[in-house]
Amino acid sequence: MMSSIDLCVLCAAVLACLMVGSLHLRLNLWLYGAETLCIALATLFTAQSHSESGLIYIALLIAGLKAAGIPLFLGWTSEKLNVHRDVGAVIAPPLAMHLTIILLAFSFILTRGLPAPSMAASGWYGATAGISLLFTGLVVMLTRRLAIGQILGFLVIENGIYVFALTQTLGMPMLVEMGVLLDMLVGVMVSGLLVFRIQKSFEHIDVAQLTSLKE
Amino acid sequence: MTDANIHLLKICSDWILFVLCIVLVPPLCLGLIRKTKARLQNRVGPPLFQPLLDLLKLCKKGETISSTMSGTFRLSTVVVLATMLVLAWMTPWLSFKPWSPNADLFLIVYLFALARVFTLLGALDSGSAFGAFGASREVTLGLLVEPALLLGLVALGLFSGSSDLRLIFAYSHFQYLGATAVPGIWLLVGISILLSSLVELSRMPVDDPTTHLELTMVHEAMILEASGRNLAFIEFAHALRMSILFGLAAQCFVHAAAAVWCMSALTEGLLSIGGICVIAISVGVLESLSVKLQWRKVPEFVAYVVSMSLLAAFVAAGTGVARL
Amino acid sequence: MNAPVIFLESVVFLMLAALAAFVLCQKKDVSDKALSFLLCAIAAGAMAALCLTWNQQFLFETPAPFLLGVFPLTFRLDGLSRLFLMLLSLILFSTGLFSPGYLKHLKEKISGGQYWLSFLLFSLSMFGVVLSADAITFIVMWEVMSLSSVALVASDHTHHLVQKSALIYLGATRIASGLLCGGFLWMHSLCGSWNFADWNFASPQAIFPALLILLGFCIKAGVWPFHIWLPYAHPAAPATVSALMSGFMIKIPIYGLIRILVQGGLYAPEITNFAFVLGAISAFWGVLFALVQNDLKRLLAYSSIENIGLILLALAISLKAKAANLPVVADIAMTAALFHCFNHGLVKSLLFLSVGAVDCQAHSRDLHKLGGLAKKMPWTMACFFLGSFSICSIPPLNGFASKWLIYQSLFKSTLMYGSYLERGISLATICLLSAVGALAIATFVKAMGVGFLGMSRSHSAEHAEEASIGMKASQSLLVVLCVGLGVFASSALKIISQLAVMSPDLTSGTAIDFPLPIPMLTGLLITTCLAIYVIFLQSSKVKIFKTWDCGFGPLSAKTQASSDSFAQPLARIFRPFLRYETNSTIKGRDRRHFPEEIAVEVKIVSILEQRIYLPSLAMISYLAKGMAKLQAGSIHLYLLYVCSTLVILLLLGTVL
Amino acid sequence: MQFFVSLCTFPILGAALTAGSARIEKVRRTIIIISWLQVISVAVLCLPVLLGNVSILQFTPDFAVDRIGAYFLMLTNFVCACSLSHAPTFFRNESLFAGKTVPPQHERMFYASASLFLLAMNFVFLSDNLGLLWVSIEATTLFSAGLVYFSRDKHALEATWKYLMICSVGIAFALLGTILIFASSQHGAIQGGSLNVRQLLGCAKQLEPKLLELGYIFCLLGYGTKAGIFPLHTWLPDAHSEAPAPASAMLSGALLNCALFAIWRITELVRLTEHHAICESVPIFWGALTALAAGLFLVHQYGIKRLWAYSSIENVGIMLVAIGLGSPLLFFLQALNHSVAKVALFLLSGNIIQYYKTKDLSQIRGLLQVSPTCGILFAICAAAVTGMPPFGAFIAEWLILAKSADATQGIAVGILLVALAISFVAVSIHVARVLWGTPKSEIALSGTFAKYLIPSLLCLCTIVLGLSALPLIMVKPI
Repeated sequence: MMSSIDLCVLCAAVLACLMVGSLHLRLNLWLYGAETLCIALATLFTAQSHSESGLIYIALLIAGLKAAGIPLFLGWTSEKLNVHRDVGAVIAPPLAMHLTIILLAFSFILTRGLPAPSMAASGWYGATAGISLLFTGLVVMLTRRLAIGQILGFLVIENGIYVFALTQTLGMPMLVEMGVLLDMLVGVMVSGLLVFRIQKSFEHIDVAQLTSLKE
Repeated sequence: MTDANIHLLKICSDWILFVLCIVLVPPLCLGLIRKTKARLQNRVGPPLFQPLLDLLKLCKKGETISSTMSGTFRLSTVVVLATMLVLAWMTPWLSFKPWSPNADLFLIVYLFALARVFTLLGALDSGSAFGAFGASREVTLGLLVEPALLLGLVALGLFSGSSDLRLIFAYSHFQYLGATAVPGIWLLVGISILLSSLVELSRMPVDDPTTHLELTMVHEAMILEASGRNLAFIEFAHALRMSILFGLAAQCFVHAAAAVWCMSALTEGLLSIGGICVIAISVGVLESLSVKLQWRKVPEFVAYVVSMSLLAAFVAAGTGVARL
Repeated sequence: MNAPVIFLESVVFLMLAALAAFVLCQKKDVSDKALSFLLCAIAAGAMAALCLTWNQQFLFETPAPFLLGVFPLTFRLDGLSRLFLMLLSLILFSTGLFSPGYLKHLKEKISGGQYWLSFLLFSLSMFGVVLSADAITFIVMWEVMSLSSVALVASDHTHHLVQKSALIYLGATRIASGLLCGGFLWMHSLCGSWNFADWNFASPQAIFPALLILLGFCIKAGVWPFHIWLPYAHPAAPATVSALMSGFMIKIPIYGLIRILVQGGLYAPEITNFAFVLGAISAFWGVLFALVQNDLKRLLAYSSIENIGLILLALAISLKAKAANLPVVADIAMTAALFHCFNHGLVKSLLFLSVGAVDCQAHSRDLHKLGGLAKKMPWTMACFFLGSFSICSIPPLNGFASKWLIYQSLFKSTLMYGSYLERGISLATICLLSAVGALAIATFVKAMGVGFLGMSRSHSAEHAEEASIGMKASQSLLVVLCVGLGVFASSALKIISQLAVMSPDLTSGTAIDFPLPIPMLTGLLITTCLAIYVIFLQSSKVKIFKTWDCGFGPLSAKTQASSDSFAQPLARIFRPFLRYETNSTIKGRDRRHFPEEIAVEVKIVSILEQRIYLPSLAMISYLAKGMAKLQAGSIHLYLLYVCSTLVILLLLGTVL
Repeated sequence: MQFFVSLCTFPILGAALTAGSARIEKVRRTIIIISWLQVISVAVLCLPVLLGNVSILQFTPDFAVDRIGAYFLMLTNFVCACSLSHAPTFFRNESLFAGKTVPPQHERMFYASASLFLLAMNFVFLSDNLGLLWVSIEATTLFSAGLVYFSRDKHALEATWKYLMICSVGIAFALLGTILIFASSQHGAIQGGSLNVRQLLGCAKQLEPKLLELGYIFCLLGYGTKAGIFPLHTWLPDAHSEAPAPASAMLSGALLNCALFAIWRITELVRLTEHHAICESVPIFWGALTALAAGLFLVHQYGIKRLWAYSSIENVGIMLVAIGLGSPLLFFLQALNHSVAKVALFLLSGNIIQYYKTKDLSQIRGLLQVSPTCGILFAICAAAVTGMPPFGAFIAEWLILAKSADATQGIAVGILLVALAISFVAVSIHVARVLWGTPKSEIALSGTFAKYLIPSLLCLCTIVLGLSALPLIMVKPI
C-alpha cells in the first residue's frame, strides 16, 4: 500500500529522471522546481502523519527557497549569461535518461536490502526515491557541461539525501536540518557567483573545458 | 767429532750445496735449453755455462738508463732479485735444503706476485711502448696461470692436510699413501706446474723469447731498457724463477715416483737436479718442435693447465676424505 | 672515568663542533684549519677513550629528556664496536690531517659551511650507528649518515654529473633503508623487541626478515648486483669524503650484518649461501670493472666492491662453517672478515687520499691525463704504491694477511667439510679468489704505472708539485699503519680475536694461528735489497740517456701505453661480461695506409645498468606517467572516480 | 557561553576588522595578534583536557571536546596562526620580489575568509554531534573557497570550481552516511535516534549493523573526498597549488586534519561494534594504496606546490592507516608532524615562487646559491615531511608501521614502505634539483629574516618533536 508520502517522493524521482532527458536549461529548472515542490509536499505529509509542527516550517522553507528561489536565481543567472542550452557530455541525454530509469529500478532492488525503518512513515519507496535521486543527480553532473547544469545536478543529489533522511529517519535534529539547508544555500550562492566569474574570465561556462590544471 | 759438530757440518754443507745450486742451476737451465735447441738444429751451440759467462760479462758493463725513468726502475730490479733469492730459499724446489721458515703455499704464490708487480712497474717506468706492451701481456698471463699454480699447490696441500710446502714436499707422508690416487695427483700437479711455468716464464708455445721482434714478446719486451748489471740481475732473477718452477715440477714427478718406489735421500737429491735438467731439455725440444701460439689462443692453452690443476685438486679433495 | 661519560662527551663535543662549523665558516682559511684540527682532536679523543676503556663494555640508554620522540637512544660498546670505532677514528684522524691542504683547491667550488656541517654530522652519525644497540637508534643514525653523506657527495653540486651521482646514491641508500626498515619491523613483530640482543634469527620464520636485512645491507655496502651507486658516488665526492665513505661507511653494513645476523644466530643455509654467492660474484665483478676504468677514483670504487665482496664471502664462510659445526673454520673466517674490514678501511682511505692529492696537484684523476708524477710527487707516489701493494695483497703488507686468512678458511673448509659439494665449492672459490687477486694486480699496476710512471700526458700533470705537509703526513700515517699491521699481523690478529671474544656469539674463541714468518721475511727482503744495491748497483756506472725510440726521434707522451691499451688484452678475455667495445675510426685519403686521423674509442656498457636498473626505473616512471594520466583535468572524470569508488566500497562492504 | 565567546570572539573580530576601513598595515598587524590570541584562548579553554585532568569537556549537549579533539584544536589554531602571521610578509614580498601588486581589498578578503575558515574548523573538533560535524566540514569548504580563489585568475577559478564541486558531492555522500548512522541509531538503540557522539558511543553495540556499515562507507567516501584520499584527491593538488602560500599551508596543515578527524569520529564508533572488520582493513589498505599512488604522482611533477600537495596526500594515506589501526594518538602524532613540516614547506615554497617568479620546478635551480638559509630550511623540512629521522615524522611513521606490523598487516606495511621509499626519492630528486646547480638568471634578494621567521620556528618544532620526549608525553595514555 503506497502512502501519499511515497507517492510524492516517487513523483520527485521520476521528475528528476525526466530532467536528465532534456538539455534545455529552462525546462530543467522547471522540472527541478516541480520535483522540489513534490518533496516539500512529502514533508508536509510527514509532518501530518508524525504531527510535528517543526516539519511544516521546513516544508515551507523548502517550497519557498528551494522550489522557487533557487530555480529563479539560476534562471536569472542563465538569462544574464545568455545561455539556454547545455551541450551535454559523456553520453547523449535520452540515453542518460534511460540509464537513470534503470538506476531507479536498481535502487529499488538495492534498498530492499535495507532494514525497514522502524518508526518512519514511509516504507521502501522513500529509500528507493532517495537513492534514485542521488544517482540521478550524479548522472546529471556527469552529463552536463555547463556550470549551471552541474549545480543543478548537485541540488538533485541534495534532494535525494533529503528524501532519504525524511523517509528513513524519524526527524533529524532541527539544528542539523537548518545547518544543512543553510550550507546548501550558501553553496549555491557561492557557485552561482563563481559561474559569473567563469563567464567573465573564460567567456563561456563550459566546465568540461576547464582542464588546464592537470598532470 | 761430536754429534753437534756433525750436525753443524751437515748444515754448513747443506748451505754450501744449496747456494751453489742457486748460482749454477739457473744458468745451467738456460744453457741446456739453448744447447738442446742448437743440437736439434744441427748446430754445436754455445757451451752449457755460456749464460753464466754472459751474465758475468754484463756485470762488468756500464749501465744506461732513460731520462724518463724514476728510481722505480732500478728499485724493481733489486726487489725482484731479492724476492727470487728469498723464494729460492723458501720453496722446496730441491729435495735437499737447509732449514727454512714456514713456506705457506699462499705466501709463496703471493711472493711470486710481488716479484711480478715489480717487474711490471720497472717495465712501465721507462715510458716506452714496448715495456708497456710486455707488461700488459705479462699481467694477462699472470691472471691466467695464477689460479692454475695455486690450485695445483692446494691440491698437494689437501692430501697432506697442510698448506705448508715444507710438509707437503717432506717425503714423510707415504705411510698413508695406500690410496692409488696419490701418484696420479702428484703427476697431474707436476704437469700443471710445468705447463703453467711455461706460461709464467713466457716461453714457447706462449711466447718465443728468442725472436728479435720486441713487439710480440713478453718478458724480453719488459726488460728492453735494462742494461749492464741491471740486465744481468733481471736475467738472473728470471732464470732463477725458471729453476724454481721447473724444480717444483720435478719434485712433483719425483714424489710421484717415490710413492711407488722407495728411494734414498741421495737418489732423491740427484733426481731433483736431474729432473730439472730433463725438464730443461724437454722444454728445449718443445721449443724446437712447436710454433708460437697466436696471442688470442693463449687462453685456450691455459685452460688445459687450469683444468689439470682443477682435476688434481678435486681428486685430492676427494681422497682426503678417507684420511680424515 | 667511566666509559659512557667519555663517549657522551666526545659525542657532545662533535655536536658543538658542528655548530662551531657554521659560525667559523665565514672565514674560510681559518675555519678549514680550525675544523680539521677539531676533527683530529675528536678522532684522537675517541681513540684515547677507546684505549682507556679497553676491557670495559657498556650499555647506555639516554635518560628521559633526550629521547627520540618516544624511544630512548641505546648504545652499546663492546669488542666488535670497539674494533670498528678504532678504524673510524684512525680514518677520521688522517682525513683531518689531509683536509686543510686538500680543501684549498676546492675553495671556489664548495661551500665550506655546508661541507663541514655535513662532514661532522656524517662522522657523528657513523659513531652513532656503530654504537647503537637497538633497531631504532640504528636506523636513525643510519639515515642521518646516509643523508649527510649524500650532501657531502653533492658538495660540488654545480656539476651535472655530481648531481646525478648524488641522486643515484640517494636512491640506492633509500631503498637500502627501506629494506632494513622492513626487516626490522618484521623482526620486531616476531621478537617483540627493538633490541638487537633480543633478536633471534634461528627460528624458521626469521628467514624473510633476515633476507630483507641482508639485501638492505648489501645495497649499502655496494655488493653485486646492487653496486651501481658506488662508482658514481665515490668519484663525485671530495677525496676526504670518498676516503671516509669507502674506508668506513661501506663497512658499516658489514658491521650491521655481524651485529644483527651473525650475533642473532642466523644459520639458515638459504641466506648464507645467497651471501656466499653474492660475495663471490662481487669480488670478481668489482675487480673486473676496476680493471677497465680510467678515472682513478672510479677504479678505486670498483676495487671497493671487490673487497666488500671478499669480506661478505668471508662472513658467509664463517656462517656456513658455524652451521656445519666447524668452529675452527668459522673463527678463521670471522677474524678474516673483521681483519679485512680493518685493513681495507685503512688502505682504501689511503688510496683515496693519495688520489685526492694527485687530483689536487695535477688537476686530474683521469689516467689519460696523468703520468710522470713519480718525479714530481715522489712521496705521494710511494704512499700510493704501498697502498696498491697492500690492496693487491702483496706480502708483507696488511692486505696479504687478511687475504691469507680468507684463503686459509677456504683451504680448511675444503679439508674439513663432509660433503663433496661443499669441498668443490670451496676449491672453486679458491680458484676464483686467485683470479681476483691477479686481476687486482693488473688493475693496480695499471693505476701505478700509467698514473705515476713514464712521461706526463698533460700539461697540468707535468707541472704538478708535491702535496703539502699535512697531506703527506696523513698518507704516511696510514702507510705506517698498513705496513705495521702487515708485518705484525700475528699480534694484530691476537688483538682482533681478543676483541671478538669480548662480544657475544661472534667467535668460539679458538686462537687464530698465523704461522707465517712475515717479520723475518720482511727483514730478510729489505736486507737483501740493501745488500744487492749497496754491493752491486751503487757502484755501477750509470749513463743517463733517452728511452729507446727505434731511431724515430724523440718520443711523445702519446706513444706510451694508455690506460685503455694496457687493460685491453685482459678486457678482451672478459668481453662477454664487460661488453667491451672498441670503435676505431680512421680518417684520411687511402685510409688504411696513410691515415690522417685515428680516433679510438673504448666503450664499456654496464649490463646491469642497461638491462635491469634502467628498465625498472623506466617501469616506475611508466607507472607514474600512467598515474598522472588519471589526473586529466576533467571534472566529469573526477566525478566518475567518486562514483566508482562508491561502487567499489559498497562491493567491499558486502564482502567484508 | 564562555565556550562560544572564547572560541568565536577572535575570528569574528578578525573578520569584522579586516572588512572594516582600517589601513592595510594596521590590519596586517592586528591579524597576527588576533591569530595568536586565538591560540591562547583555545589553549585556556582546553587546558583541563590537555593536562589530562578530565577526559572530556562538555560545553553544551552538542559541543564537547575530548583529548584528541583538544590536541587537534590546538594544532589547527597553531597552524593557522603561523600561516596568518606569515601572510603579511608574504603579501608584502609579493610586490617586492614577484612584482605583483595585491589589491588591499583582496588581502582583506583573504584575512576575513581565513578567520571564518578557522572558526569553521574549530567547530569540527568541538562538535559532539555527527550532524554538526558535517555542517562544520561543509562550512570549511565554503569559506576556504574564498582562499583558493584568492588570485582571481583563470587557474584559480578552475581550481575553485573543482574544489567546490567535488568536495560538495563528496560531502553530500557524507551527509547520506550521517543520516544512515542516524537511522541505525533509531533501530532500538536510542529512542528517537541521536547523532550525539557520546550517546552513540555508549550504545554502539545496539546500533543496526547494516545501516551503520553503509553509513560508515558513505562517510568514509564523503570525508575521504575532503581529506584527499586517492582517487578522490583530484581537487587537492589544484586547490593547494593555486591558493596563495599561506592559504595552501592552512589547507594542507589544518583542513585535511579536519576531514580525517571526521573519519576518525565515525571509525571510533564502528570499532566498538561487532562488525569492525570494515573499519580496520579498508582504511589500512586504502591508506597504504593512497600513499603509494601519491608516491607515484610525485615522480613526474612540475609544480613546486603540487609536489607538496601530493606529499600531503601521501601523509593522509599514512594517517588513514593509523585511523584504521584504531590509534587516535598515532593519528594525531602523524598529523602534528606532517602539519608542522608541511606548513613550513608551503610557506617556504611561497618565498621560492616569489624569488623565481614561477611555480615550475624545472625553472627553479640553485636555491642554495640564491639563499642558503632558505635552501637549508627547505631541505630540512622536506626531509622532515618525507619521514626522515631524526625529525618527528619519522617517529610517528615508525610507530604506525610498527603497530601495523604487529597487527600482522604485513602487506600494508610492505606497500607503505615502498610508498615511502618512492615518495622520498621522488621528493628528494625534485628538492635536490631545486637546491643544487646555478640559478638560470640572476636573482637578487633583499629584506630581513622576517620571511623565514615562521618557517624556521616550525623547523625547530619538527626537530624538537623528533629529538625530545614531547611525543612520549602526548602518546602516553591518560
